Amino acid sequence: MIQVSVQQDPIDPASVIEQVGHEQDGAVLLFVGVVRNHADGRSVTGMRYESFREMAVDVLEAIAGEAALHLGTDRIAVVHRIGELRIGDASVAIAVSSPHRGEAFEAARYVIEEVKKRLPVWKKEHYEDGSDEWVAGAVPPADGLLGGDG
Amino acid sequence: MIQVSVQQDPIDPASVIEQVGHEQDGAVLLFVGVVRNHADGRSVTGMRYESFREMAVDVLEAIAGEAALHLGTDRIAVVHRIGELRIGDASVAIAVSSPHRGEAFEAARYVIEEVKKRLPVWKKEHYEDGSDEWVAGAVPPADGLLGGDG
Amino acid sequence: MSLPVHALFFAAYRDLLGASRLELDLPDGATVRDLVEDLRGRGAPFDGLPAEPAVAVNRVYSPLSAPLQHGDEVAFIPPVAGG
Amino acid sequence: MSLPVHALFFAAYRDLLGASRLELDLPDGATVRDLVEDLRGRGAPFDGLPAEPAVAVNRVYSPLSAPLQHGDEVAFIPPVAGG
Repeated sequence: MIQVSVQQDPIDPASVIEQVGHEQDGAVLLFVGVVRNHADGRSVTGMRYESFREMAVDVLEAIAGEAALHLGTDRIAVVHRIGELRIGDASVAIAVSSPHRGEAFEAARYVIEEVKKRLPVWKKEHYEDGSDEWVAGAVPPADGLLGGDG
Repeated sequence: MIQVSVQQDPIDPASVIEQVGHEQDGAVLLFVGVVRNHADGRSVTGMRYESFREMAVDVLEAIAGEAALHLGTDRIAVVHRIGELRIGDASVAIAVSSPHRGEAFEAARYVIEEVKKRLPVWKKEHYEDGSDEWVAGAVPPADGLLGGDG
Repeated sequence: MSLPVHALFFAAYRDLLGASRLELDLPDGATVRDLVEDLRGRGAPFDGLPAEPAVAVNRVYSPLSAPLQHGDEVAFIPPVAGG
Repeated sequence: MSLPVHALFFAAYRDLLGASRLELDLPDGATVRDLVEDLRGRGAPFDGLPAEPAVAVNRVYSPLSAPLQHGDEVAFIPPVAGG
């Protein structure tokens, strides 16, 4: 029941929830990352997300699989958007369904933290003055796909 | 920007998110509690939620206010449903919007934990054999409205 | 008797008593605990209420030692199970 | 030269080199580190690549010490910024 996607299409949070929703579960958690209109004090007008798409899909599956293994819930959906995003657009959505709320919180948190550490995705911020810049990111660990100690 | 509701109407998670969504924020978190089809090994066919409604609204506002104060985000919406619920129905939805994901996770978690400790809401489980029973709950602290050390 | 108060009962307590609201008169200076003891002293089914229930006075959780005022609304709060 | 590999460049690295893909031939037994040094030894703009970049071999993050195989795909991964 792990579903991941790296897509150009806009993210519909409701449909990401639907991917994990099930009547046997008691808690559903949804995390949505949204493009902000400022960064480090500069006004941002938009953002371009790029990915190494085939690898990003593998890494998302690995991350979700780790969350499932460690935290006892296998109902996880992760969608990351790529392409040109506007302020307020969802860049990532993570949905987790679990019998217990603690697991749902931990699984969603694990997924977003690992995404930021090792998903091969980059973003270029567009600023009000017309310039743009690749966002300084995180150096992924060389054993990234196998995960750290989570 | 704190919005709370104790309502008979079904909960629409997307509209709860909309109550907090804003382009200045980078993280949106939604927690949904769902009626499960089993409890303590017994098959549950439905659930009746009751509240001391006027007080429940006050308590929800207090809880959300505490989360806002402690965690630095004031974009919080909480909806609790009352009445007859079916399996799979959402009983509670909590949405938090925050510039930082850590705060969003912590605020949503705080709200659901406090809801379970002190919101004047009760539920009666309906079982497959036609019987029903009030769910054993938590004794709220006598200073509940002011919160513990959260 | 010169201290009228309203007692509210919810969920399991309401089912126990068969009533969601009672009007009571208590002596001046009575506390929440005096109200609880007054009720429990009436025998069945009132003695089924706990000796130290959670209560909210005017919609705020309060200790049993809280003194009551004229017209206070005292809600008996069974263990809560929201969420 | 008997070890053909594909090098992929993304985001800032692609902008630096003006290329998203290069085909290279390395000596037998070459490691990822040898590939990095081969590139950096070509001068500008290749010497703008870090000496110890994160790399993925065949889509799996790998240490610089990893030996390369015929036809491997080596992706240079700039610091990531997803989410």
